[in-house]
Amino acid sequence: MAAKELSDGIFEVQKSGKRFIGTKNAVPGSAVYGERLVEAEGDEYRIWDARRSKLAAMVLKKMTIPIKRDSHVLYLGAASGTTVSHVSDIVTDGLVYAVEFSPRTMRELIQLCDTRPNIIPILADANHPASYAHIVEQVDVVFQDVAQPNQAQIASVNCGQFLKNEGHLLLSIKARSIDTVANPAKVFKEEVKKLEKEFDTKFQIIKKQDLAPFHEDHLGLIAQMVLR
Amino acid sequence: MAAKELSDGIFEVQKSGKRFIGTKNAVPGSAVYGERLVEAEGDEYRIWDARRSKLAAMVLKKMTIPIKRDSHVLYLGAASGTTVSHVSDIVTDGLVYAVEFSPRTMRELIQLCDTRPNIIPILADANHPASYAHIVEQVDVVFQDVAQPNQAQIASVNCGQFLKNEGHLLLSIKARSIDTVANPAKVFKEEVKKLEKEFDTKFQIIKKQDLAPFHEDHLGLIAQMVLR
Amino acid sequence: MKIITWYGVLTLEDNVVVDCELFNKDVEELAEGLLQRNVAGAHPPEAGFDIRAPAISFYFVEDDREYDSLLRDVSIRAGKLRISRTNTPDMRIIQAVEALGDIDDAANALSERLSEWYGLHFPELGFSSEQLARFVKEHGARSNIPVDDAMFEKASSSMGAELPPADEELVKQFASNICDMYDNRHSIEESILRNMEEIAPNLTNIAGPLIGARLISMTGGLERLSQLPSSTVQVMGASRALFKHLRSRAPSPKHGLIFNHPLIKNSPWWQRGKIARALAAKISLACRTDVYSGELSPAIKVGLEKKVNSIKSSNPKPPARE
Amino acid sequence: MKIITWYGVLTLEDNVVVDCELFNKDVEELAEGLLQRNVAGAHPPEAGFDIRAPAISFYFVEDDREYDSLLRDVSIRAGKLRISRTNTPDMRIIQAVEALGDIDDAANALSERLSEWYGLHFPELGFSSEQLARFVKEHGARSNIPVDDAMFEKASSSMGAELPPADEELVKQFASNICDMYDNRHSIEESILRNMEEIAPNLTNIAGPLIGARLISMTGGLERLSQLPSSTVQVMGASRALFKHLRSRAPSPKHGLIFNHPLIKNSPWWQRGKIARALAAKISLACRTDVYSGELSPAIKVGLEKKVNSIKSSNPKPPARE
Repeated sequence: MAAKELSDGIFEVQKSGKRFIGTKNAVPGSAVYGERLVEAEGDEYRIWDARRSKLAAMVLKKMTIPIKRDSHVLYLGAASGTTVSHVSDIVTDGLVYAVEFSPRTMRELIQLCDTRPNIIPILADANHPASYAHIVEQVDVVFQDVAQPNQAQIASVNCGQFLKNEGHLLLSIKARSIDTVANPAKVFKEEVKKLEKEFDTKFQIIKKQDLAPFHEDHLGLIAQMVLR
Repeated sequence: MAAKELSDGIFEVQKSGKRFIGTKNAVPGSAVYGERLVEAEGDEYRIWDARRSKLAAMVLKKMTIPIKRDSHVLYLGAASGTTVSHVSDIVTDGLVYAVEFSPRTMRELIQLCDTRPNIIPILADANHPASYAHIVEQVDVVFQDVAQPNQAQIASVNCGQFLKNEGHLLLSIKARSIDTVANPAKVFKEEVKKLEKEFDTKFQIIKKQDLAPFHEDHLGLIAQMVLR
Repeated sequence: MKIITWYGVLTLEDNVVVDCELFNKDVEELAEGLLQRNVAGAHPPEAGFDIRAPAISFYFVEDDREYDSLLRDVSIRAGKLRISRTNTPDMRIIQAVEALGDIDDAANALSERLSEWYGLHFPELGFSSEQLARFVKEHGARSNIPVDDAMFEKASSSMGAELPPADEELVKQFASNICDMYDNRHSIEESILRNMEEIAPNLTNIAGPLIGARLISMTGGLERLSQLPSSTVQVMGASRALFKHLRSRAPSPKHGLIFNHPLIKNSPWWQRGKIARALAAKISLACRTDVYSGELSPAIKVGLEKKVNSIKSSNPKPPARE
Repeated sequence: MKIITWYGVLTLEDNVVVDCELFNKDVEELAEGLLQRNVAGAHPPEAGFDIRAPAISFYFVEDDREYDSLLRDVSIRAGKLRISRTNTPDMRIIQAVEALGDIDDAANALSERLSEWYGLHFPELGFSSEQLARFVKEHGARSNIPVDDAMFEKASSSMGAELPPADEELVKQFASNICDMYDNRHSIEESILRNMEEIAPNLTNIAGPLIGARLISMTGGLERLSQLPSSTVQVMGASRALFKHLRSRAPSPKHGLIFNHPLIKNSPWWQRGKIARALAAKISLACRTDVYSGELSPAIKVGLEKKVNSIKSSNPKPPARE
């Protein structure tokens, strides 16, 4: 059994002839959402399923994840914390501000926070960053995975408010949330154009990648903010 | 409310601006399978839903049904008797031999027979006409609606055994039962060719009609036996 | 200029923090503050403002480590407080009405199974659903049916197979379980009725308690429902038809959940579209009245009845067809 | 030449009926005759032979009308007799195992609903399914949980909302209903076990009572199951995968229902295909033995274990990947 670090805190693990990606478990012995735990070279890893996480899909699609061990991350669309828990594993010396809109979902996220010291749960609407600006500091990375029609705009206002200069935006664009009937490729193109030109913030796109077959009609995007 | 007889015992009924087909209820006041009952000119009709009956679909597809008031009909694939009950309405001076293979389904068919004097229920496999040749006489019409791969063959052996010379075969061919993956049009063509050439019985095809949209991938066929 | 943060109110001059009025360093108080603090004249931090530095320079916390851990505790506490407070009566109605739907599905599936199972023994019975379950629970095997029961004759001449005693016990237990589900359903329905009359008297008066509760459940709450345009209310629950409409330009669905309302169900087909529109409009009005006044306003129902009567009298006959 | 009909045996010479040995004109006897009569040397009527005419000319019936009505009565009676006799023990096992599946689906759906509903009140509990239902049935609201219960601490610091007494009653009734379903499930499972050991001891020994019963249910009976090739047994219950395979040339499914067998479930993935093949072969053998002898033959299981051990020892490692 061997583990190879692909980028800070993200590992490729081999087991029974198969390859997985995973993160080193910050709370050894316990799984968060039923994921498998495997031992490799004395450490325990939580297997990270790309079909359940856009971020894991980005890793498998060979996108270089700019999250460092000490990053402070603003996570928009935290849901019940499946992916947040892996980010929490990665930023052992950092912090995750996890924003989620639904109280029902937040209930589960909070139970996750109870077991991990580096997640700050925030029950708020990502459309209104002013409503959590009294809590969230300036961060190194904004990760966004929300199912709303104005995804590019939400990313822009949040990065404008919270992202450090030259910080990174990690964005998962869900075509169906923006337009249920249009061609996904066209939707992606328009959203990327908006990000580059339409708002006060300006981004340089580092990499774009369709997330199929892990997630249908989803685009993964990594960008650096060059101006706000 | 008006009723127009399209062919023996099959009526077009108008109600609230809509047109239906139906048969005159042989047991007034009671529905067989939840179908609607309507009054027209002093008679009660049972509305006949083409989506639930291949024979009704043939009527709506303008195929002339050769069943007469005094016909003796061999019905293969009687199921729980939805369509059989309408045929029983039509042949007021005739008889329906209703063959069904499944004991579970036959249970319901028998309860229908209990209420109607002109249905003879037969629990048997239509592949083996010899097993019911001691019960079934020579008939005017064979109607067949079975979901088996050798539909043309079943029709041929039964007509050979039971159909009077120049009697009629009414056949519903279900493409998916013959070949789950092939193109339905091709399946229909081959089955019809078999009927015309391959067996001892010879048929002259009177009319063929795709039964969509009432039944997808079903062909309705009316033929006359010219030789056995 | 004053700006507000989770730990205190900062005074800025030329973008430099010159003063800080710190809050009490108490998790409970800070958490309550996160939820409702409102300081006159103070604004949220502007874009790019670093809220962490002043917390340390004004000695609210000793270092980054304490900042992190205190903010975490406060946020978790605030989240828990908000959650315990968002559980309004709507939420319980939503769970109850969803439970009703789940019980219906389960009771239907199990009744159908009972019908197959008991049908081996007594296929002629012809009962289904609750009536079947009560019958099987009471009598068990055919042979126990008393002479004065209407089913006695059918039972005596049944074509069904024998039912051995062990299987009879099993089937009776199964039937009794289904009966309990119908009882349970009944209690839940009554409770929904009581609660709906209390929290949404007008919606209940117009839509009926069950359709009203389902509309609330579908939107996630009475307040959100009251904010929806009535054209949306009209098609709610018709999601499959709506989706098909969007995808394939099929005709737009005329009515969803409210299609089950007796006013629509009992009308001829050519009046239904218009009645649905009128009903949806009054439902929206009823919801807004429930949210803003909470008092029953009988005028809404009177208005609806008037409107429906006028639709009925101006459309007595089906439209002509080509 | 003699030919047999429902009313008697006809003697034909040169295609002319010269004699008829009539049966007793009794509905019950004629119906029994339809099911099992076998007359030495008599054949079914040939193609085109008119069986109606001799019945009248030999005075079995008076006219066509009597022919029709007697044949109808006899056929209905024969049908009823056959139906009451096809209800073999298999049929009851099939209904029981299908009921089990239906209860599982229903109990799962209702438990999930209970989890949402009770979760408003006590989200930290972390129980599900039967454990949750038993807990709610026993305790009801958080405040009733005794100090010595493991959940006492979680309950005291819960972020859940209050549960008014009326709602508590409702939730408890709902939970109790779910508990009854689990009890019911247990009784049915035990009955299947008993019946399976009786009617199919070998199948039960190889596949286990539940998988065995499901295989019987899927084919419609033990005898039909025993006639299937073992390659079919291997993929039974994988219909979705099988259908996909046929439609889109996707890889053929390796194992269906028998995938749940511990021998396969507890083996590493690269041995599963081979073990499934071996297991399916022994299941077929077991079914045939059950149908033809009905006696338990321990040799089948010994053979299976041998085969599985040989598969395991010749495939200790996963195949290399490119």
